[in-house]
Amino acid sequence: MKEILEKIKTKYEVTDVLQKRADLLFFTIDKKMVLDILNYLKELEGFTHLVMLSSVDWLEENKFQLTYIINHPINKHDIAIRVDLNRDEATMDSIHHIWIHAETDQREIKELFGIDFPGSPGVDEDFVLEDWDEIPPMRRDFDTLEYSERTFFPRDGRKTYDTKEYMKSKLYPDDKQ
Amino acid sequence: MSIKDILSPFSAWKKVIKDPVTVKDPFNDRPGAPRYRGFHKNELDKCIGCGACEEICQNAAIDMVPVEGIETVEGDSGLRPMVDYGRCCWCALCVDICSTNSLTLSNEYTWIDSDPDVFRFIPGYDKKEWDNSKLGWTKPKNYDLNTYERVEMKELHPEERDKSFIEFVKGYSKEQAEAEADRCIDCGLCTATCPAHMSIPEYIKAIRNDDMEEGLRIMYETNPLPEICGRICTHKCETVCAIGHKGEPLSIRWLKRYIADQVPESKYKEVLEQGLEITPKSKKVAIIGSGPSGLSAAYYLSRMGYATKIFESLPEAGGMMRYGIPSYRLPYDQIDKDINYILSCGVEIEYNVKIGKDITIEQLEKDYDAVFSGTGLHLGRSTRIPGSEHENVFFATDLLREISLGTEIKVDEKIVVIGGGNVAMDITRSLARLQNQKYGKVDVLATCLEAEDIMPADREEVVEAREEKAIVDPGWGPKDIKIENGKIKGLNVVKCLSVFDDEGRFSPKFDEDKKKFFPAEMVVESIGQGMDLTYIDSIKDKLEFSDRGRIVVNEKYQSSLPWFFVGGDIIKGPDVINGIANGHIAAKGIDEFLNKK
Amino acid sequence: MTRMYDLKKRTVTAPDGEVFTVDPMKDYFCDKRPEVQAPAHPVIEKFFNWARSNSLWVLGWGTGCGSMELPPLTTPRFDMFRYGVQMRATPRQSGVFIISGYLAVKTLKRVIRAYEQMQGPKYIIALGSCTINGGMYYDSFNTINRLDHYIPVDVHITGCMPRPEAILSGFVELKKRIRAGKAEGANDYAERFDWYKGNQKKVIKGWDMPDYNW
Amino acid sequence: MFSIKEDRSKFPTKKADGTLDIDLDSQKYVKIWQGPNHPGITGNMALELTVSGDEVVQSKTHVGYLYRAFEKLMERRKFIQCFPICIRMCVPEPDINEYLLAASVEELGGIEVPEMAEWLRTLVLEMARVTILLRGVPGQGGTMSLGMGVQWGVYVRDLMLDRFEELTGGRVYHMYIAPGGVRGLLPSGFKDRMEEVLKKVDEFVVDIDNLMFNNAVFKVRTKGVGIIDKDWIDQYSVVGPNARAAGIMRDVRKDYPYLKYDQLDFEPHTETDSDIYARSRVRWHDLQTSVDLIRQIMAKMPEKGEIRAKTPNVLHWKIPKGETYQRIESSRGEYGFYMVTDGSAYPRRINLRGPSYNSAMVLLEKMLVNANISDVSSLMVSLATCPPEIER
Repeated sequence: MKEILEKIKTKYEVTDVLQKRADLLFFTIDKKMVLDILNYLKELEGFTHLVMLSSVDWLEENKFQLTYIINHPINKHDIAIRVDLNRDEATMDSIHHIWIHAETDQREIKELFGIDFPGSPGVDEDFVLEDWDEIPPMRRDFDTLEYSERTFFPRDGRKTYDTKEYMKSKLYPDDKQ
Repeated sequence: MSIKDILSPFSAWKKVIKDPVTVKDPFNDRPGAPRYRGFHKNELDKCIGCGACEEICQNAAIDMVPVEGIETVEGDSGLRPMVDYGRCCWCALCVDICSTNSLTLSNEYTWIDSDPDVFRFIPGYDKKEWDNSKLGWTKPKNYDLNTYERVEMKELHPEERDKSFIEFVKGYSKEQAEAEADRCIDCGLCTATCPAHMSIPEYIKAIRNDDMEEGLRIMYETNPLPEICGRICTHKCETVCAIGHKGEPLSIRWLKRYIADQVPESKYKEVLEQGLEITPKSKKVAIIGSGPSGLSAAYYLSRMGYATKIFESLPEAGGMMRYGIPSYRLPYDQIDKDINYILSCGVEIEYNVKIGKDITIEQLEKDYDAVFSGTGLHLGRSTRIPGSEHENVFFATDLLREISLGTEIKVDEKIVVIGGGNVAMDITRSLARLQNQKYGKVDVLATCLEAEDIMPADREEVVEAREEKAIVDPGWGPKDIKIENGKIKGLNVVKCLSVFDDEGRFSPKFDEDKKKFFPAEMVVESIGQGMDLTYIDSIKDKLEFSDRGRIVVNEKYQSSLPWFFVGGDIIKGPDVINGIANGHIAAKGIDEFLNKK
Repeated sequence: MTRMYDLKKRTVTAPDGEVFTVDPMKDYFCDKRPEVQAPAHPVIEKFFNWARSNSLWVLGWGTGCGSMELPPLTTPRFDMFRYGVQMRATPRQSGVFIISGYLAVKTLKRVIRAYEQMQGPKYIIALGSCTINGGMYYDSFNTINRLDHYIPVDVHITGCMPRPEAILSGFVELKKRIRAGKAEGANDYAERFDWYKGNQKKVIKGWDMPDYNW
Repeated sequence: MFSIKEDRSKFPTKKADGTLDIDLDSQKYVKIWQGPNHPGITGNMALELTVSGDEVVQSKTHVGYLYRAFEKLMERRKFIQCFPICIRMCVPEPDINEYLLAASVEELGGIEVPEMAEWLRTLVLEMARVTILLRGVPGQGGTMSLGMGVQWGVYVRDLMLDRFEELTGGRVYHMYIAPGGVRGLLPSGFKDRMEEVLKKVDEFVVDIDNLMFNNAVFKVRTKGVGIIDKDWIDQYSVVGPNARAAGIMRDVRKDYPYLKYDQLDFEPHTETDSDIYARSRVRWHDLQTSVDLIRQIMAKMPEKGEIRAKTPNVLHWKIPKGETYQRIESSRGEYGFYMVTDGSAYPRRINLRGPSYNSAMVLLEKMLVNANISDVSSLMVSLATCPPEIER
């Protein structure tokens, strides 16, 4: 794992290296270098298995993080490559020509996070949702409970009491604090 | 492909001669497994309504609702969980977290109805056929979602502490405090029991978030003496702590102390007065006594904008906290820290002034718009047994005061203390330390009427006294003090069978045949304290008194003289937190009274 | 969207060369609203109900996770055939629809179509907490919370998921209701058709099907 | 004996942009929806098939009928609250989700699980594998109307569920592997009752071999059908039994030993043909391996021990900022959780990647082209598609 990282470091600029487990390495790389490094790792280093492409919404920092987890089936270790995208204009190059099945991941991320992958097959088609007209639901600023209550009206008649407030109202109602 | 491939599937025919596997009567033949997670049961009497089940339910399936026949009392919110089976997923996390193990699941699983609105019930209250089912899910053994042991408080070893008056409880470190605060389940049962209704879960949360300044602000809302309370509070809150039902209750007192310890005195003003605006008012309030109730009243009155002045008869402020509690439990610098902050808020104080002697109460009435009195219990009470009038028989309160004032007191080689309360333990342990300093050994014995299990002193006080080599021998009634040639030889006691009668009144019964003799050269009496009300002699006939000799006050601690408010130990207690609470309430009462005036 | 190709208006050339226009929304479906089926003469109705209760044919569509407990019912251990219950492949053949738990909005749309295609008398059994009040998906933006707001439910079985025995008891309960003449879900649907439709249209955004398809 | 000759003349030509030239109005093609309400579909999903004659020319997978937004819901739940909900992501084999959540939380929170709990986890995971395979193996025959195997399999599976009920308190959703440990020791007499069930499974293994694998019809319908090319294994990230059927050893239990698998003796089975038959056969061997593993686990595990590590109070259990990827061998292959935490009491993101995600979408779409319409179901089942895990 160390040698690989050293090799990568000579070619690419990697930041935020995190390795807690011997067989799993995380690092961040610039958006422009992603296709390059994935190609390099797949073709030359034997990381032939794309485990997943995932995304994380860091709303507070106004960025999306894409994580490409790739696996070396022979040496049995993984590299997770993080990429930060600007949340306002989130687009990323498609990797479906490196791994065909990445198109599903990209389609999902497009639908649920609103990150675009121009050129990826079927990326604009509905994946799990149908006729969705709100903001992409996996974004942190989408409040699913509020939406559910507004749309699917839960059964009424439920009421709960806060223990502390209730005891106050019963035991010392006059005591204003 | 071979002939075998054609024939081998026909081997299935052998099943024809096998017994069928069908369950004959699926509705009755197959009850759930002994641990099956079926419908909820709740033992209503055991449940304390802490709401931990509601808190942990990820489906928002549980509501806490009032239930007929369950009263709200200290330690029981009176609420009970109502489960919505339109939400529940039978994960049984509510059972695992339940503070009292009252909530369990039966192994029943069939509930069918055409009306979707019926699937909501209060287990235990709404009668269901599975209420008496014996089987079902209970919390697995050795499986706890919380820690039920306290984080141990580091103390000085008895060998190190029994020679000096240095504070022996070391206080929590950051990790320890966070670990202890982590055990809190935010139920808030403690708040109702705390006489000052402190927002305990909130300041414990501040510890978890490592935000001491927020914690301090929360504490000062209801308690201006956190350093002191964090050390010597009688912590009634811990007796009702929900965690205490399964294990040791949270050390709420030590956590309070932790917050106060973390914020240096120099930062108090900045932390507590951030964004604070006080509109000064023209009215003035006089406060007699600078004990907890007086200080608390003074603090909150000054926050409301009143000019307040405290009159203190002793040379330093703090009352019983300074002159009654030994400094190994409450060091003087910590008292000063709290008091200095209160005084820095614009509260004036005059020392060595005795009301009734130096200033009359009428003078106060004239000069001030209202008066608050919290003079406390400073007089010792005598056992009045033969020999108790001897010059070598002392009152504990007097001795403790002398020690605090720095006067050297008489310490003999053999001492007996009569009394089993916290004051008795204080003087026993103080005397043990003094004996150690003077003679290099300890020979002090404390005895009291009450048996070991009903001793009024806090348990840890008794344990610690014994660790310091003092002897505690409870369950004896003092008979007389043996005096020979004008010198005390010891104390004669008889076995005490019971202290209270059936109606709970004080009426000790003795077994005169079982006798014991405690040899001693000096006897200290610590069987309770009395109040000295001579300073209000002149207005006495205008005040109402109860049967037990206490001044009658309303819920705002206002006496029958509207300008005269009374609080502290002479009304309720005796302890610090009650004093703080009624000082605070009296301050609000005074505010109301002065606004009307 | 191309997904509803067959519902778009188009010109078709028939094998014999004739050219004509097809408007599926008009030509394939009848726009007649459902009607309340009045009970027959009490004696006959009683006989009918007895017969109905003894031949419950279930639509074999597992809409949610509760369908995991249906295979044990159709196999020897619990053997629901002996109670007159069996699975069918298509809505046209079935009289009972088991909604096995939560419904995603996307499935709800198909469920409504399937339900409306079923022949009357038809009944709905709802499995699990999620059909009652949302269950553990109460805060999900994609699952409905109260099934009885969208289609008429005759029997609710609580549990997550209900055991096979509980589902069997549900069938027994449904039979009782049918015999007592109380399982009137389909008539309720016809009576309060506009209310149901209104609720359905509130959550199904791209409504690209006929209002009632049978 | 006989084979279906491919007549490619009817097949659509490619347009300039690479898409197929399919004109539905030309009457040459028919669009058929297989699912969501269709008996030949595994779970609630749909295949949109364009067929010419009885051959599929184009296929598209539609999912989302089971979409409950688990990953969103878990972002609103505390770590302990995630565990009852995450298991619903894969209905027939829920325990793998429990384990992955627990393992991720434990790794990021720095918690060591007691020995006994690890053994119990291994046991439960293998029991779960048996239950799903008891449906999956005969299910392959079920797609060809060989329903008898399904009847047997479901019955034996039910016996295993009884053992689950006894051990975990739940029949299908066990909620047993909680972050920090497991929820209970083996009940007394459990091992004996387990052995009885294992004997039934052994019987079933022989029966199904006679009924299904040595069945002329089954062989004709499955041998040489639905071949996954060896090259596709990497291209489509095929994992688990599907890869093993192509002769490529992929088994997380061996490759990245977790729990107690490094102390157990087993060898995952591989085949070379990579067709439907080979994949079924691999699963059939997996079933036997699992039975053997359960026996080994019960022999090797200690009698008593701690079942839960000391964790912070679960009501406000904060996990430091970090991220991790944990994988497990499900009955369908590598199944993983990617968890990101931000130091709060709630997970920032949990992303699940199951094997069906690739195999039912892109791979199945590709494999169905040129397939006979009657093979669609069996192809789909042979890939062990599980729709709830695709959409979550």
